[in-house]
Amino acid sequence: MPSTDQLLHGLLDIGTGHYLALSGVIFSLGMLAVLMRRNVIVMLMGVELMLNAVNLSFIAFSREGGNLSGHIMVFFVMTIAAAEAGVGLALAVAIYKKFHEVNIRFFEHLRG
Amino acid sequence: MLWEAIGFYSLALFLIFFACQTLMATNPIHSALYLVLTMIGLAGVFFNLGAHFIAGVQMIVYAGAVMVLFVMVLMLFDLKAEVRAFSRGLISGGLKVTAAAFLLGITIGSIRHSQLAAVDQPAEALPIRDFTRELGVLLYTKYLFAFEALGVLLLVVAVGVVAVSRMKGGTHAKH
Amino acid sequence: MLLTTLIFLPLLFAVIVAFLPQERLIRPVSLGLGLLHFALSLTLFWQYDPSQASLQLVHQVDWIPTFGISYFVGIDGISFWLVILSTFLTPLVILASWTSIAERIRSFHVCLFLLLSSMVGTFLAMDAILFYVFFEASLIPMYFMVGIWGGTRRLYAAMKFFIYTMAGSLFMLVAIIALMFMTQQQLEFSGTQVMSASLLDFYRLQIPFVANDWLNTQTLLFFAFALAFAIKVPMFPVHTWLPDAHVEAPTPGSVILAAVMLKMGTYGFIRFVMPVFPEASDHWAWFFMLLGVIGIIYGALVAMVQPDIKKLVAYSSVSHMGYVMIGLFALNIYGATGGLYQMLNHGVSTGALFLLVGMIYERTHSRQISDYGGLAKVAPIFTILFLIVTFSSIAVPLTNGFVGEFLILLGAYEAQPVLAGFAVLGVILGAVYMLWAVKRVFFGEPSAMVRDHDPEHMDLNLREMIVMAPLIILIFWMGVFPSDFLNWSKASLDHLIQNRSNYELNLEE
Amino acid sequence: MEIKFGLIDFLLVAPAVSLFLASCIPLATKVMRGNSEHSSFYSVSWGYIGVVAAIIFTLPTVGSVRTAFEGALVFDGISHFVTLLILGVTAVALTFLRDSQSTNGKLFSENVFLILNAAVGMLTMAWSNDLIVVFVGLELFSLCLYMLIALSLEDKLSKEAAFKYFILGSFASALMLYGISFVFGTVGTTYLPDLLSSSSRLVGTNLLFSLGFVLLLVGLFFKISIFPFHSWAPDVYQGSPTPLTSFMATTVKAVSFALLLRLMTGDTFNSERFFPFVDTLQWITMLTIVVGNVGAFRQQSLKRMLAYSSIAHSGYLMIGIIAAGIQGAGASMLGASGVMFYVLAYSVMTLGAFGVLHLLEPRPDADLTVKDLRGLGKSKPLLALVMTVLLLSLTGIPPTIGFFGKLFLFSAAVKQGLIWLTLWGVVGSIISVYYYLRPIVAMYMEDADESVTRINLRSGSYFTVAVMALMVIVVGLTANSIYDLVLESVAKVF
Amino acid sequence: MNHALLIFTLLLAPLIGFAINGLRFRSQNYILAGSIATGAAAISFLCSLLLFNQLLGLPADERVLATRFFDWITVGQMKVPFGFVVDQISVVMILIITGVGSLIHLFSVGYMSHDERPAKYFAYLNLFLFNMLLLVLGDNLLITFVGWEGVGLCSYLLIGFWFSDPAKAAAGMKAFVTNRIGDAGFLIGIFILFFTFGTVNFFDLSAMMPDLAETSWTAPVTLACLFLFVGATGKSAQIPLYVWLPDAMAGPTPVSALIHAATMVTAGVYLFVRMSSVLVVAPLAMEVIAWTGALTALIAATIGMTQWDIKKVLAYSTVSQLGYMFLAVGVGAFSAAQFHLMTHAFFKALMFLGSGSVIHAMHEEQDIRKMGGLRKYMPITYLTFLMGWLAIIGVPPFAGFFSKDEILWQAFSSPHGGKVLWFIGAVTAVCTAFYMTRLMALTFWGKSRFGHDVHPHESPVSMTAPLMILGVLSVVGGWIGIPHIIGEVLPGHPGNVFHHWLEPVIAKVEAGHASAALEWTLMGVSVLLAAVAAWFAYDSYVINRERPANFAKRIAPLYLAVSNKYYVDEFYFGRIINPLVDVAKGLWLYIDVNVIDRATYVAGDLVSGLAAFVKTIQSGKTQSYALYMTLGVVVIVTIVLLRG
Repeated sequence: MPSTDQLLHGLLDIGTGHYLALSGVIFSLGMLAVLMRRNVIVMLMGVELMLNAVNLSFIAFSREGGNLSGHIMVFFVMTIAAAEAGVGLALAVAIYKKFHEVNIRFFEHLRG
Repeated sequence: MLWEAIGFYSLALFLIFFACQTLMATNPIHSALYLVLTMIGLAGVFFNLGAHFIAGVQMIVYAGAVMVLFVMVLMLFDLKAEVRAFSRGLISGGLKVTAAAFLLGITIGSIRHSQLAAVDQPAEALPIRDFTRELGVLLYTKYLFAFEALGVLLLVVAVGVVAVSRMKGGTHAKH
Repeated sequence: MLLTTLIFLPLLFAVIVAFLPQERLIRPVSLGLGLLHFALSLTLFWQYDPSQASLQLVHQVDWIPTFGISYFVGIDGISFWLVILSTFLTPLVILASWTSIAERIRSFHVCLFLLLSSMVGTFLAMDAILFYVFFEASLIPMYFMVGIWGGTRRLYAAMKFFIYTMAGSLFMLVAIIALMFMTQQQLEFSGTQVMSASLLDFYRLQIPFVANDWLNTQTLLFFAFALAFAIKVPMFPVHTWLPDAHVEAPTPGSVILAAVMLKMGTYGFIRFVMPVFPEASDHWAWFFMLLGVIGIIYGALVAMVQPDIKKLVAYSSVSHMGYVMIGLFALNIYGATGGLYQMLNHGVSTGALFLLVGMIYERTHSRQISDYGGLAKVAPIFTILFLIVTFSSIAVPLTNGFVGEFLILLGAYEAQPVLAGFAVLGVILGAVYMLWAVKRVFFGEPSAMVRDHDPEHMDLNLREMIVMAPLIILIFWMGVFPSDFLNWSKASLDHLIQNRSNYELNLEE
Repeated sequence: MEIKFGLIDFLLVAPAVSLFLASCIPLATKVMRGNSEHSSFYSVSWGYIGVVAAIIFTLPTVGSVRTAFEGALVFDGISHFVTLLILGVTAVALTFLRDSQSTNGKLFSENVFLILNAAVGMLTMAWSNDLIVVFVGLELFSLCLYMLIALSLEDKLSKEAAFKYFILGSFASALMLYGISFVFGTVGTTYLPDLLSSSSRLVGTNLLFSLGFVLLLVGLFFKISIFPFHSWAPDVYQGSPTPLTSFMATTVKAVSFALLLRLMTGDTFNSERFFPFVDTLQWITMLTIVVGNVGAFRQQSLKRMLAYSSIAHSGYLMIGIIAAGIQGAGASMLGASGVMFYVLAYSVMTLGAFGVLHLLEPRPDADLTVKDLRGLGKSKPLLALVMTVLLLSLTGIPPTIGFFGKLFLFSAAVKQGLIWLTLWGVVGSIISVYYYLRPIVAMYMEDADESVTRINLRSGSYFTVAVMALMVIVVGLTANSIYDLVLESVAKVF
Repeated sequence: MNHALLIFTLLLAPLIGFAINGLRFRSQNYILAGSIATGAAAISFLCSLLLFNQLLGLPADERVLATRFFDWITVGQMKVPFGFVVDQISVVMILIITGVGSLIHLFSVGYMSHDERPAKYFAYLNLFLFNMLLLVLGDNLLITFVGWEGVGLCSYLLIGFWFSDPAKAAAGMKAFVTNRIGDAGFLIGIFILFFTFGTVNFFDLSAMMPDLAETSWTAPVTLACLFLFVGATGKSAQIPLYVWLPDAMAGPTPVSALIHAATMVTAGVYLFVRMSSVLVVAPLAMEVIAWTGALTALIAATIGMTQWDIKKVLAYSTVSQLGYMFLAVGVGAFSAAQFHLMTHAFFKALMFLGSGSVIHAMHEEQDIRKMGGLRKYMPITYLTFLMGWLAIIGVPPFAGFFSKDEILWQAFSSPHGGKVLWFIGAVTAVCTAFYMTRLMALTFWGKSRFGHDVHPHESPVSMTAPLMILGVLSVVGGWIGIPHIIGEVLPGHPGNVFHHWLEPVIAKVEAGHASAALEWTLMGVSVLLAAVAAWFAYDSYVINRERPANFAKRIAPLYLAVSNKYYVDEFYFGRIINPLVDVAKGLWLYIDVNVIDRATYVAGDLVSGLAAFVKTIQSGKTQSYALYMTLGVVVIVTIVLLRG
């Protein structure tokens, strides 16, 4: 059983772990957005949120390890995330044109 | 130490709050705006972590370009606040939340119990290094091909997105 | 090379038939090609030396050397007659299907030649994987034969046939692979070879065996093989695909299926199971004999009450193949010889029965026994031939059936007297169901259906008599001079039985 | 700053470059012609030229092991094999694309552009020796595929499929990326050889690494549709235009399995701490086989049936992956070469089968059912024969390539003692007999409605599927030569 | 002439006859067909005579003419040649078979003159001869078995010769199947002997028999003999397998004469005479045989007393007489059995042919209640039938007297026999005398009871000639086996020629020690009883014609039981065959369809059900899919992290 002092110290001494935890929380929230929101655009935002969380994790690790690969990765991820957003929105536009609907529950024709 | 802690926690709270708002807001436009705020917050965190270049890119690409895109599309759809913004079903909803929470718990647990990558040099030495320059060198040497591929990707996305958006419809559409 | 030619020539035939310009040429050309192939197979009588127990006329070419898989064919006394049987029946079947197969003639003959190739290949392959390839490949043409030219429930029957057989053989494939790796562990090879799928090498394996334990290597592998072959044979209780397949198959299909394809199962037992797993075969022989006896009695009883004559013959196959199984698992020379002989007998007599049933079906379009009656009056030649075949089927002495059944029961008695006692009941029941059917179909006053048909055309025509003639001759020849046939297999069988625990098959010098 | 690469590195990546350049030409032409589509033959010809050029650039390097760009890319046996496979499949897919009603429209040059660039992405992933490059390649081809699906002339289902695929794919990418971040964070590098060399040490001690590694694999499992990450596959395969289905069902799996194999080259699985994961892998493999086969069991839609069956085939391939992952030297080589060979076999069979389907589709929105094949044996005997051969090969009946593929896979598994898993593979195969035979039944044994007969078969695709069927048998019979090549190429990696 | 060639010709002649007639089976030329067949039989008879002559020329101990044509089955120790042997036993048999056979062939020419398919008939008849010759000439059990089954087959074909009548076809089938049951036992007998002694050759077996008799029921020889006896009960119509023989009367009458009286049904007796040296090692088996024989004799005789069908009476009589023979075998009186076999062949063939002649004359009428007084119309038939009658009821000096009396005496005196066996035999003799006299009375004596449209007439010469020959044989046939005590008092002291002839080849059973006086007494008693019974029957059926009916009424239950053959057929059908058919149907419908196929379907349904489930979870909902993925990750990660 850690003492109150230790606990406090752990809370206050901000290390990579804290950032990772933060990234984990954001990742989970993004995941929940994908899992629970019905609006496809918001789902897309969830994905973006997840990718951002990942970026945070990369940067944190990168700082911890003094390694630049993490930054490269983040750079790539950002670009790709942007591209993904573009594609996602284009698809959203495309389906909106066909279905006049952006609620994911309307796209359940393929099943079984 | 205390100041660092205060900075971190305030940023963290900011981030988590707006991430939650993104998730919870029933109006997609609101969601998008909360997302912008989250991303700006994240840029702050990046800055805090010494990744200044990345923080800048984050501001420009995400908070700028991507979010504009989102908002524009949303405007295009002309959506109002949704009545059924969330998937229904107690069991599946509970399952989803539990699963996400569980994953989070496991992740944090593993973080607490894990050794991170061996530290070559002290963390304090890091900010001195010229990240941006090293990043550029790496991009144009080791990751040159990946970088070019990224360029292809962007071109592809550009072409593809235009094509997809231009689609009028299937064979039944008039030519 | 002769064996290779025998295997692959039918493929060439299939191509020839597929590209024949005129449809009316297909039948005569196929018949000619079939006869040519049969004639070629007869040269085996000159090429094969029956005094040697060795593997002869071997042709071996590396195929997948990494796994030690080779194209390896050879012939010995065990496969000798089965090959001849396959090549012998094919022209007969072509002739028999002259009028009964009316549509898609070209595809039919192509199927037939593909089937011939895979059957001959199965019996000649001495490499386990090669064997498996032919064993499985034979399913496809037969599947089409049942499915396309079959009766009303042909789809069901074809599917059942395919899935049943495939289900068994896939487990065998896993077992074969396991054996291949066992050769890698146990045997030394020359050159770069590290393992082998050759049967000759499988024979040399010492597979760990524990008598009173289920989960030991040899027992498991043994059962993997046994399941595949038992389904093919088919043994009780995995026999139910057979009646359906037989009933729905067109006559040529039934004939080939009964006469040759069922033999693949029993052949597998004698070629693989008994010599490769000697201890397990010894230990479980009683079990397979028991199943065989159940099959004999069960098949006979169920055959007895069948309303459909083709189904009756099909169940009689279950019964007869039960004899073969108890013969083989008697694991002595009488049983083995009898088993092998009974395979041929069953091929000849059940094949003939199916042909006859097909011939009459072609006229009346009924297979219900109750529709018949008094056929002897309008179709005497048919009746006589049917009776002869019936006597062969119920093993009346001086027909082929007797020699086989006698030797099998003799062997079985030596191994398991009590089971043999029960097996003998099959002799009685066999007579009951066949003769009862004969009585209902042929005797009595002609039934309404029989009377409805033109008596001029009820009896067999010349073509059909030509089809039957060789079979009838064989029935008596094999019954009176069995030595003419057994001498070709004697050396190999003796060798197998005497050295089963450490069986080795040498190549011909 | 020292530049550690030279012209040779550019020559090595020339296949990708040539594909990219070739892909741009039709599009550029289109732009210059005032946004009007040139003839489809023109577009597709540039595609062929790109593919041929890529093959020409690849062939000289075959047989050697090189790295490029300071080790970020690797050109070894696996890469070469997959490269050639992808290029071949791309050529075939181009043919299908041109002949298909659902892709050959006003946006055909975009289609060609995207599919060629998807191939570029796959090549990138196939060559990658660094997780960063892996991710870029993966996203490149994924994004191309999302858009290609959406570009279908079919109205609704293709859009739905594209969007589903997109959402789930992004979700999986994010998970994978998260995993990569953990792996990176614990190992300190994204360079695969370094990563793998320390992985067996780390899985024993470092939870975060295990978590990351698992998430990384999950990302790949999604691509190869392993249970429970398979659900997208039937929906997306069904909704996509058939030529595209054939393309993505084969190439995506090929590169993903290649990467999986790369991840297996370390001795990660030999760490005792990872045994539960190996067990879990076996379970999900078993479930994949079962779900794939069982799901296909009652499908009426042929595409959907093939989609489920492709899930099952992924399961069979996973057997090989596991066999490659556990224990050392010779044995895992069998597994790896088994996987490679089966990938080839699977690609040929699947391409052919989808190709036949797309030939038969009368309209872009046609969803062929088993019933639609009725009477094909009479009306189109050659096509029916082709389909039969392909289906039998998928079933694994000798002497087709499908059989030998399974033989090699099962051999590797048995060698590694994965008997239980092998038996599940067998059970799956038995179930598969039923649904693979149903189309054959329909073609030969049931009578036609009139529908199928009116289709005019496009000669290019017709010829191609016939070649596929021929390959199924010829490559099957000469399996040893191909297998030896595969074994040789794998031997240098394992 | 070389004996091998003779044996060859002997066997081949009927086979060729069969082949010729078989190939021209459609021919209706009964004279040609009959000539060929009869000629073949006659050639065989000639050969038999020549062989007999050759045997006579050999010393008593070496009277064996053996030959081997070719090896039939040669597997392991089992070496079975087509080997034939003519010795004292088989020569008697072949003489009977070919001799009586020739006569019956001759008789058939006339009898079958109106039939549609005479060629087929004669072909079958020749085939039967061939098989019967195989049976008796074979030098080993297996060749005998070949003939054994072969004759059964011919019996099947001939019984069902008029197959249009379902009952006749059924009778043929019944005969074959019943025989098969016996054959199955026969086979097991062969197996036991083979695996005990390593041979199936009769002579080798005899040579290898142990000196001491076996005392255990499960000892190999005893067991083998019992199983062989099962075979014999089938072929020779003993309890419990006798039921086919009465039904076998469905065949043409000459067939009944040849197969079901003279030759085939005696095969069992022949077998045990042939194997006497084996049988004596198994006294327990002998006991079983003796009792079975005695009981069969009695029961068949009682049934015979109540039958109205002329052929059925003769059939039961045959069963009864066969019982005598087995009684003889069982008490070790092998030569007596063989002797009775021969005399029975003469008089029973005679009676059957006679009945055939009657039936022929009566236009296929077989019911003796519709006959009577035929003496006037058919004098030759009557006279010859009379001879047979006298012979069978054992009136001295007719053939039956000598043979039957010897059996009775042996049954009484042999160490294997006893008073009870003798008593049963004697009662049977009484019954025999009764029903045979009854038959005579109803058929030939008294007033005619047939309709006016029936005009009985004497049969042609081709039919009466055989009758006459057999009639003579029925009288003199017994003179070669005159018992010792009678021979002593006769002029010239004729010895028991038959016994001496067989003596070298049959096992010697210790003779009973009883005084000649006792033998005389017993002989007298049995003759007297027979005479009384005969008179009583005559009285009942010719003079006091109401008495039988009244008597039958008085013992109605018993009478009903007897006249319905003790309901044995009903028992067999109701308790064995029908239940078996029901069981078979049950097996088919329940095991095959409901268990095995059901199991297959259940497997299919299982997959199908799973498929439905997979389709359900494949709901099309993107977020569900994402959830599956998440759950998958959670589960895998949990396992890896928590268990690892």
